[in-house]
Parts: sequence; C-alpha cells; structure tokens
Amino acid sequence: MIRFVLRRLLAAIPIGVIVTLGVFALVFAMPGDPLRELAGDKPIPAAVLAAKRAQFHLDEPFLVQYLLSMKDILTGNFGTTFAGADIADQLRLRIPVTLKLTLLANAVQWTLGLIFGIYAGFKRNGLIDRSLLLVTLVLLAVPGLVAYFAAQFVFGVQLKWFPVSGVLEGFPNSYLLPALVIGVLGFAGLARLMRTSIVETVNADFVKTARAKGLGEQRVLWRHILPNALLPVVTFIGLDLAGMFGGAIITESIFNLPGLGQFMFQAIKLKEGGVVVLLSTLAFLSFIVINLLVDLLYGILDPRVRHV
Amino acid sequence: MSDVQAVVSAEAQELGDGRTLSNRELLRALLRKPQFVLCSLLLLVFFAMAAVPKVFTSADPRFCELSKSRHSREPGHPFGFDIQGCDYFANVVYGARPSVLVSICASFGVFILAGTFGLLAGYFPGFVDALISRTADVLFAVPGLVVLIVILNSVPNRSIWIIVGVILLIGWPGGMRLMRSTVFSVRNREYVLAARSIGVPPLRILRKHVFPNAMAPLLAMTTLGIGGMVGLEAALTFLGVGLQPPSISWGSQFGVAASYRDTPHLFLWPALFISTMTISFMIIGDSIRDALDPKLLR
Amino acid sequence: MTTGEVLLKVENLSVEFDTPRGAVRAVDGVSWQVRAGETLAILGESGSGKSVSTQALTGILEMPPGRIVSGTAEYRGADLIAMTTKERRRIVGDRITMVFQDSLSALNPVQSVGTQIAECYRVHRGMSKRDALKRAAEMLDQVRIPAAAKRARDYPHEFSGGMRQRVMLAMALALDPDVLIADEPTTALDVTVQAQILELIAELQAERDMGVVLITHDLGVVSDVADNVVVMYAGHVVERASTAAALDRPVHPYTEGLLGSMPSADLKGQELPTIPGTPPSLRAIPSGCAFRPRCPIAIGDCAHDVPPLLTVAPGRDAACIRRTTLLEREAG
Amino acid sequence: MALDPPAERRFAEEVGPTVRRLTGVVGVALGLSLVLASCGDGKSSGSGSGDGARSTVIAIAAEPLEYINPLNENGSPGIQVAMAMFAPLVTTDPNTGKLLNVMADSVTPDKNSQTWTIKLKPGNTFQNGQPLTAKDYVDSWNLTAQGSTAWKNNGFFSKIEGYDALNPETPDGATPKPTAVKALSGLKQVDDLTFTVKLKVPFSQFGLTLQYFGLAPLPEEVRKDPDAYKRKPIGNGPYKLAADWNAGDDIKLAKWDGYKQTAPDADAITFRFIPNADTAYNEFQAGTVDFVGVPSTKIKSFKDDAPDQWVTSVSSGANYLTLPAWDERFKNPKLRHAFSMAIDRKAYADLVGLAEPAKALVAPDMVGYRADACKYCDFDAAKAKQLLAEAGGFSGPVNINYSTTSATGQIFAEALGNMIRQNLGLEVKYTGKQGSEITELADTRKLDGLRFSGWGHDYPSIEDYLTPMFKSTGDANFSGYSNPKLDQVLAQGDAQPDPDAAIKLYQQAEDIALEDMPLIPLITKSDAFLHSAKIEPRVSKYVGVSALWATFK
Repeated sequence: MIRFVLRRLLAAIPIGVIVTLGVFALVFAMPGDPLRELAGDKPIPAAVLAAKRAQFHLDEPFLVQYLLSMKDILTGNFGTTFAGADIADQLRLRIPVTLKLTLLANAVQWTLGLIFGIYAGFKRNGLIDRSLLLVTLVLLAVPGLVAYFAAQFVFGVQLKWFPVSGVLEGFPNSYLLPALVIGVLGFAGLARLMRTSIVETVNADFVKTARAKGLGEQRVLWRHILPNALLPVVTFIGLDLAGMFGGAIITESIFNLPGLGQFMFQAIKLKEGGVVVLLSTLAFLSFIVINLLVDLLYGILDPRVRHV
Repeated sequence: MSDVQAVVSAEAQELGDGRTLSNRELLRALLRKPQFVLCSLLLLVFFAMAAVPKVFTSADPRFCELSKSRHSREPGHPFGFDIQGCDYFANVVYGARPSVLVSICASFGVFILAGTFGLLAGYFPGFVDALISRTADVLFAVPGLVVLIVILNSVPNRSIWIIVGVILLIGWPGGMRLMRSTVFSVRNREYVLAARSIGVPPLRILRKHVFPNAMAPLLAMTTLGIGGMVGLEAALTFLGVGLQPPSISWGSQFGVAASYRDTPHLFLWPALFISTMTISFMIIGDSIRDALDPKLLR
Repeated sequence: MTTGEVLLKVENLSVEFDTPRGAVRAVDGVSWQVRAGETLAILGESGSGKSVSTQALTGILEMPPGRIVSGTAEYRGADLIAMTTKERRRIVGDRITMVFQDSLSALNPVQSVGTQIAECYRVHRGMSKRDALKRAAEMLDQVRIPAAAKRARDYPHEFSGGMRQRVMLAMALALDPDVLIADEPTTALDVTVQAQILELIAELQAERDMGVVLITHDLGVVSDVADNVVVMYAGHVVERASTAAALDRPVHPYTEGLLGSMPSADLKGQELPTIPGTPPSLRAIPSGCAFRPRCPIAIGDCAHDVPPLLTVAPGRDAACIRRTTLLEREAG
Repeated sequence: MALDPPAERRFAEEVGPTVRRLTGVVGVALGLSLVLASCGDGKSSGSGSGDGARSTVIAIAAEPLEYINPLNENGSPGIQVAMAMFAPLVTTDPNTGKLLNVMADSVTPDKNSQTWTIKLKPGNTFQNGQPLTAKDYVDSWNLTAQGSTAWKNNGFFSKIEGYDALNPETPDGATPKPTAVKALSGLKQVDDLTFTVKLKVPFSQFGLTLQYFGLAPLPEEVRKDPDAYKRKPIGNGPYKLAADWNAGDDIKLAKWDGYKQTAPDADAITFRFIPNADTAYNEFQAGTVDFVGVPSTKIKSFKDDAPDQWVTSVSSGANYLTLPAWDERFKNPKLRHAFSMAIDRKAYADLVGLAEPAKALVAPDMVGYRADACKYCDFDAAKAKQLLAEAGGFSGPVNINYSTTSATGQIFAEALGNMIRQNLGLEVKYTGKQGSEITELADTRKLDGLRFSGWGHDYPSIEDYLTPMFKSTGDANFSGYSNPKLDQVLAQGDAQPDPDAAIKLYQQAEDIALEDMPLIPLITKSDAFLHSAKIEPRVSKYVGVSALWATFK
C-alpha cells in the first residue's frame, strides 16, 4: 500500500512539472504587458514599472521566471500579487471559501443524486423514475449561466430568501444559494449515473444468487446491489471532488464569493504567471491527492482492485 | 461540460461488453421510439437553419435600426428586436450556424481524437499507451476552463475554429480513457486474436475489428455531450472570451443578453433554442444508448 | 437411503416475456417432478427455456418483463407460484436452493465468501454473526476446500473456477435443502474439475437424500449423473424418460439428434453428425412442432398443431406425432 | 478622470478606455468624489454597516483593496477610500466651484507661478496623535518621487524641479537603483508649517492640482516601514479604521474625533467590494448596500428599479472614436469626415443611455465650448457616402477594437459598426481585447483600426483637452496625430496671458483638429447612482456625486 502510494506520487512529479511549465508558458505567451494590465489605462512612470518588473522578475528570461516561481511555491514563499496582495493571506482567505462552497454544493448534489438515483434505480420505470429522467434531461440542458442569474434574481433579489451575494452572512447562509444551484444542476448527472449503475447491477448474476438464497428484497438491495452499484459512482464523485480546487469561476463571479476561481480568473486577466502557476499547482496537487484517496477507498470497497 | 462528460462516460462504460448491433437493426430500433423521431426532426430543423437560414427568414439579420433597440415583437418581427435594433428572429435563425457548428465539430472532433488515441493506447500497451495516457493525465490535472480562458485571451482572432480547437485540446482525454478501457476488453476477443494470428497488419485490425466493436460507448458519450458545448460557448461569452461579432451565435446572444433583465425576450429565445437543441441531442444519445443496451435486446 | 417422496412437482408451467415487439412465450406447458434422492436432468440448448422454468418457479426471474401465464409448482404439496413472496422466501433459499453456472459473476464480488455463506444462516436461522461465520467455514470444509477457515475470509476473485463452484455449492447446501437446482453448474469448468464437482454433488446428495434438478445442455453430464431426464426444445418438453431409457432408445427425433452428435468411442475417426439448422428464435417459433424445420422425419401434418406430450411407453413421454408409441420409432 | 465612473472598472471601460492622467488633480477629485461619499441608511440589512442610524454601506464594484496608501494609489477604488481617511491640502467647494483650503492655510504662487509656498493650518494631527507638519509632506512626497520606491503617484512629481535626479533614465527593462539623491531639489521645508515647491517650468494651475488625494501625507512611522502599515493606515482625514481590516474584508470606518475641519455627516462608513457590477446592483436592490453605481447594462432600467432613489452626475468629459494616424488608409480627412457623418449620434447616445451627442472635441461644461464647433458631426448618410467616394473609398474591412473587460464594449462596438457598414457600405470586423492591451497596441502604433477612447479633464480648461490629445507630443495622443500648425497655435495660446484671447487661440486649434479629425467626437455621458432612502448623496455640478458627503434624512 505504501509502495502503491509512493509510486503514484513519484509518477505525479513529471506530470506536475509539465503541467506547471505548460501553464506558465501559456500565461507567458499571452499578449500584453502584465504591469500595464495592472495599471489599467493610466500611464505609469517608467521607473515605477521598472521597479515592479524587477520585483516580480519579469525582466528575466522565461525559464528563469518559471524556476523562480517554482522555487517560491516549493519553499512556501508565495510573495505578493502585482497588486500587492499577500498571496499566503489570499490563500488562507480563499481556500475556505472554495472548500465551503464545493463541499456544500457536493453535499447537496450527493444527497439529491444518491436518493433519487437509488430510488429511481430500484423502482425502475415508475413515476418517480420517469419524472427523474425528464427532470435531469432538462437540468442538464439548462446552461449554468441561466440558472445562476435566474436563481440570484428570484431567490435573492425578489423573494429575499437568501443573501444575493457575498460571504458576509458566513457559513452556511451565504453559500446556500450558489451551492443549491450547483448542487441541483450537478445532481442530474449523479442521479442518472446512480440509476444506470443500479439498473446494471440489478441484472447481475449475483443478485439472482442473493434472491435464490431467499433474501428479502430490502436485504438484496442494500447488502448486494448497492455496494456494487456504488463503485462507479465513487469514481465519479472522486473526479468531481478532484476538480474542486479549480474553483467555480462563473459561480464565484456571479455570487461574489472570494474563492480560488475568482483569484485564478483575476490572475489570468492580469497575466500573473506566478499566481496562475501556484493555483494550478494547488489544483494539480488536490487532483493527485484526491484521486489517490479515491483509488485507495475504491480498493477498500472493491476487493478486486486492492492495492497492496 | 465536465460533469456531463463524466456521467456520460460512466454511463456508457457499462456498454463496453455489449454486443454490437448492425446499423440497420440499430436504426430500426431507434425509429420505433417516438421521442427519438421527434428530437431528430427538431435537430433537422436546427441543421437546416444552420445550413440555409434564408429559408426560415427573409429578414437580413444585419439590417439594424438602432432606434428600435430592444423593442418587443411586432408584425413581421415575431421575436422583436435585439440591442442593436436588428430583427431578433433573423438573428436567432442565423445564430444556429455557429452554435451547431461549434457543438457538432467539437463533439465530432473529440470523438475522432479520443477514438484514435484511445484505440492506440488500448491496443499498444507500453510506450504508446504511456505516452498518450500521461499526456491525458496532464490535461486532466489542469482546470479546463483556465486553459480555455488563457488560450482564447491569447489568440488574435477568436473564430469558431479556434474555439473548437481549444475544446478539442482539453476535451479528448475523457473520451480517450473510455475508448481505451473498451479497447482493452475487445483486444483479446477471438476475432481479434484470429485476425492477428493470420498476420493482418495492426492498423487494419484496429480499423476493421477493434474500432467497430469498441466505439459504441464513446459514440453514446459523444451524443450526450454535444448539447453542453453550446452552453459552454455561452459561458465563454460571459467570461469575455466568446465569439466576436459579426459572428452571431446563440451562446453570445445569451451571454450578452443575460444582463438585460428588463427585456427578457433577449435571453429567452436563445436560451430556449440552446436548451431545445441540447435536450434533443441528449434524448437521441439516450435512445442510442438504450438501443445498444444488450439487456433490453434479450 | 431414499424415501422417494415427490419434493417438487411442476405442472403445466408457462412463462412469457413482454418485449417491445409483443409477448414471447419462453416456457410452454412444462411439467416435471423430482423426488428425494433423485437427480432429474433438464436437457436443452440455450434458449430452450430450461433455466427460465426453474427461475420462474423460484421467483428469481425478473418479473416484469417475465410473467407466469399458467401452471403450478408444488413443494411438498404447497404451490410456490400461488404463494406470497414472503411465504416463498421461507422455502426458496432454505428448502430449495440453487447453484448457477458462472460462479465468478454469481458471487457478490465485494463480499468475502464466508460472509456470503453465513448470510444464509443469519437470514434463515437467525444465527449470530460469529456462529454463522463458523458454520460457513465448516461448510467450506465439507465441500473439500483446503484451509477452509482461512479461505472464508477471501473474496470470490481469489478462488479458481472449480473452487468457486465449490463455494457456490457450500452456499447452496448450507441449510441442508431438500431440493438443489443446479443450473449448468459445470459448464464453465474444464473436464476434470467438472467431474470432481459432479462427484461432489452426487456425494452430498447421497448424504442428505436430496432431490437434485440438474439443468444442462450436455448429454454427457446427463448420462453420468441423472436418474431421469426431461428434454426441452423451444419452451416445450419434447421427451421425458429415465436416463437409461432415453439414452438407449430416444423417441423424439431431437433427443435422437442430440444423442447422435455426442462424441463416443464408436464414432472415432468419423465426422461427428450434427442436427442441421439452428434452434429457432423465441420470437419466430415455427408453427406446429417447433422442431419441424430441422426434423429428418417431419411430415406436412407436423405444421398444423403443437404436438402434445404423449405417453409412448410406461414412464416415457414424447411430443412427436410421428412416434406416438415407442414401437413406432423402430418403424419410422 | 471625470469620465471614469468610480463605481467600477468595467463601467469605466464601457464606452472605451477613458484616459486618465496621473496629474489630474481636479479630474481625480471630480471623478472620485462621485463615488466616494455615501452615507448609510438605517435599514442596511444588518450586513455590516456600522451601528447607529448614521452609517452607510458603499458598494465598490472592484476587487478588494490590498492596502491603503494614497501615494501608491491611482485607481478610483483606492482613492475613494483615501478620501474618507485622508484630508487634502485644498478642495473644490461643491457649491461655488472655488478652491477651499483644508489642511492648507494658504497656497501662494510667486509672480510667474513657478515657486509655490504652502502654509499649513496649525493644530492638525495624524490619527496617531502626532502633529501634522510640513516635514511630513516633504518627506512623503520625496519618498514617492523616488523611482525605486515604485509608488504609482510618482509621476505627479515630474513637474517639480529635481525629479529627474530621483528617476534617472534606465536602459529598457533595467531595474532602477535607489539614487544617492533622496530629495527633490524643488521641495524645501521652511518651518514646521511651511514648505515651498519649485516647478521646472511655470504652471499657473498647480494650486488646483493640490486637491488630489494621491498627495496625502504619511506619518513618520508609516514612512519608515510602509509595508507594515498597508492594512492599518494612519490618516489625517475624517474617518479611521473602525476595526482590524484583513484581506478581503469590508473596510469599516468610524468617525475620527481628532478631525478639526468640516466633516461629512455619517458616523460610520463601510466600503464593500463587489467585483461584478451587476451583482453589486442586485445587492442594492436587495437592500444590503446604500450606494451603488449603475452598471451600463442597467442604464435603461434603473429609474424603474429604484424610483426616487437615484441621482445622476453632471457629465463632463467626452468620448471619441479614435482613428489610427499610422494607417495610410485613414489619412484622408474626407474619409474621416465620412466616418463621422455616417454615425447617428442620437441613436448611439440613446443606446448608451444618459448620454448626449457630441458636437465638439471638448466637454460642454468648459469655458470656450462651442456647440457648433464640429461641422462634420451631424448624421447624414448620403453626404457621408459622397465624402467616402470623394476620398477614394476604403480598402479592406474596417476593424473595430473593443474592450472585453466591459460588459457592453462589444454592444457599443457593434452599434457603431452597423452604422459604418450600413451607411458607408463598408465591411466591418471586430476585435475584442482586454482594455490595456488595446492601449498598449495604440501606444506602440500597432493597433489595427478604430478604438474607443474617452477623456476627462484634469483641470477645467479646453486647453486640457487639446494639448494632451492633439499636440504632437501630447501625453495622451494615442491616435498618433501630428500637425505643426496646431502645435504652433497651441503654443501661442499657452503664452497668451489674457484668458479670453487664449481661448480664441485654443478654439482655433480645435477647428484645425476637427478638420483633420484624428478623433471623431461621439457622445458626452453622465453616470447614475442609486442610494437608499435614508441618504441623499451630494450632487454638485463642480465635483459630481458624492456618497461620502451625503446627508441623512
């Protein structure tokens, strides 16, 4: 097991290097001068620009800039953004926001998705199942933008059930509306997957065996079908979680949640290679770690793929 | 987009060991489903709009009178006017082309790329597999939207082809994984072994034996994913990296109109068209999936 | 020692499937019975309805799309089909148990085999977890699995095919059932293992005075272990006889054909004769006698009516209008 | 900068990048005051406005500030906050437009306006209790003028003698080293409350520029270690931080007792940063903020959304379509006139909202403005076509650049593009880029095609429109325009001591520019703001809309 983990982590290193280098190169190749971006349309004295350029190593060649950024990241010495924000502060501030949002959204998504998916899968072709299929189709077809704007306007501005935006009311109030929207939009996928998985599993031979053993329906469902049907769902949930440090750029922007997504978007606009790479590294690390955890969990759930 | 993709791939994965239908059988099975027929007709209408918009409207979408900006409908202008005072119906009709092109080309391109790479990776374990899979890992690990934004911000001219290209770049790994795992299950089947033993060259085996038997799940995933592409295009406009005028597309129409709450017709129509097209694609994807499902064939 | 009591008696069982293209009759008016200590073989090609009939009467058939149209299946006089699910569950899994063909997919992949066997004791006997597990290990030992106590903690994929089939057997026999329905229990195994398993079943059957219903497409298996045989074709019983009699003098041309295509020492060096044609799809069963298109002795009348199952000799039934008595075989 | 609606960056860029000048003292003050002052309302939904009735929550549609340091701040969000926490030397009287002293007791130029003597009022202190002295100003300004400090208001001091010694030319890209010289030779402390400023050349408007909030003094402890104080500024103005201010938090201010000058009404002010302007607008509608700028997408609907709760600023400044002088295809003035006359300014102004068609190159509220200055600014499609034909047509598509940072950039670009296409029969294409990228391309003369631009004066004179944008060496001459004759007329105007005579000369220069038309005048526009029922923002035709100085009902 330890060997498995180590092997996976070692394999991640070259990928991490390529990811960070690639992202840095992309940002580096973006047209325009990063510092001018910072200044908006206002002329900035040459001396000020030069001083800033030196401070952020923008006068160095590409590879040196990249290595300096990586050094900063690896030594935990994040420095400041072009605008002067302490990056470590920003992370301390923003990671919890993104975590709260994604976890709450995922909780909504999982709860709804699992409940409806399991129910629909068990009562296949029933009323609930058919409605679920229809509703999920519609949900999957609604562009996220529509949903976010509509929800903010209806539930925030008009009905005043939720705060319109921001995080002032803290957790969970401020996060409820965006998390609900993300969760409801996302539940469609999970519910369909769960349902499909159950339908597939119901037909498996071992379910026949279980029935032939004279087990009650409930026991067959919960002890035999569900543990097997959950396996692909675990993978899906893992992928979902692994992507969470990417942040929800659009949701965070519309609901004014100061999370990693907005930070990333801002950094891209300002061409802050260092920040973009730092955030990409974070996203990458969480991707690797969560994937690893999911694989380990999967190994526990499914003895066939145990990693020794 | 990624959500839909993940679900679809997981859903489709179950088909991996399914037996394959002949095309005619598949078509016959599909035509028996009314929802499939209805959605196909709808899509045909959309495709026709994309191909020959003139048939649907005689108005010039680019004839605009600013004084009519955002007016609601009037005789001869069933959808009213857009912000520029152009006939909105004509604009929505003409908007079909980029939307359909982006969604179809991106999906089809992803299908081709993912299919090819998946075939290669699944059939040639070792170096080829490692190369392709590790590349996919890299792309998986970077948030897709970030790559989209960065690249689209960098290119001098955002045409639909650029947008399609970037979607291809970040879209293929998901399908590749699916294809690869399907190929794994097919590559040791008797007919493949037989072909190999009589010395059929590998590429021919891939083309004639492996691909036809392994493509069903990827195909289902692709059809289910097509609709999401239009929504993605709208999101790009919101983020300031969408299509530029004079291109007219549902995504950019919606993206631009989203802020104008007081004239709801501006976003209702494109949103309706986007959703209808998306749902149609999904139902068709569902139908194909069901038709391919061996459990229902018994 | 066998009491010879009739344990399970199936009468006129018909099962249909609802498909998008209309109902399909998979089992049509099937009757058979099995006594304590007896091994009854149900012989047929795939699609002949042999598995469906047993799955229907035990209630494990997916219903819908499956549907029992008519018939009874009496276990010691109580009709399983008319029973409520709850009542049936007290018998199926306890008094009547089943073994399936593909043991890898028939065992729950995420539970250890011990747990799966123990579940029988827990559900039907209400035993504690620990006791149940202990009994499960004993059961594994009885089916000759080495180091049974240790292996009980292993998962299905960690066993070889033969060992896994023994696990299935252990599970089926855990509660000392009266009737064991073995659905192609050895098909996926190689010949030596197959023989071991059949031998094991026979041994355990003798110990327990159990009725065994052996579903198979393999005439060789039938000849080795079955006392009586029921031959099915396209959902119908076409012949019913003691194994010895059927092998010796088959009445129905289908049985005859099967027998002819069995490899044997006599035919060494010759091409193996086969039954021409393929079994019909259930969607398109020929009118009259379903075997007609492949039958060497078919006549025009065969197309008119489904041939009834007629007694052609004491203890021998066959459904063929050309051979309504045993003697006609010689004549035909 | 007046053009820059302080409320939000996106907003600012919506008609086109508005060029703002660092030195723009008046301009900055004008623009910023729009935003600054709002006072709160009692029902501000418990979302963190201070307690008590006289508190205000002001929405700022921008990313949260990272520090408060007026000297290193030239964006409106930062200056808005600085306006509450720091006090300027002088300010403009909102009622009369006259200059008023705040920290200064007197500001006196010498005969030729080259050396200025600034005397401070006695008794003022910083919020840490330390007295405010001339030394604080001199040292703060010297620190900022030092290039290696890299503070954004460095450029302001370039007019002062000795600036070049603190900012030596560095080879392109090289890092400026701290210079041996640490002080501007033109800056002299006379006594505790008096200092003098010697300019490189005479400049009669220098006194006006001193109201810029970017010139605020920093106390000694802050000057020694500015980084340590970036989140706990020590000001000399009416408000101080009410609580610890951490990254991303609202900025909560409370009235500071030690402030001895006239102070606004509010007891407490909260600045809340909401980067998405539409979201900020929604927050206002939900009643959680008291003051918000109306984003461009809501210009048509705000009066219905918040009846009786809106104010508009008096517009000042102008918006243009800039033609590239470096592109041969645009050389012919007739072609430029054709473009100008193909534009239906009335319809365009209606689309933008709160806007009027432009009829001159300078803002309508300037002395010297002539409503009939532009002979080519009336919409006449037939005439435009004819002029285009006379000019020999135009080859290739016309490219229109727009800023993607703004929600409406693309919409406005399309509107103009449609007019050019329909009225001139030319093919039009569009390029969306980030605002700064467009500026950079224009700066380096690489931009292809038209762009939007805007200008707000730094001091109320038509000269401040003509010199920066049309003089060959003008610092905002992004069109690359150069006409020696215009330069000459401008120079004559600068040398003319009689104001009326000078204006005549400047008007001549405007006529030359209109004939050549490097920029096509488009519209002048106002900004709108919403306020809660409890407050009434101060609206002044001289300094615009102020939330900071709102009165409570």
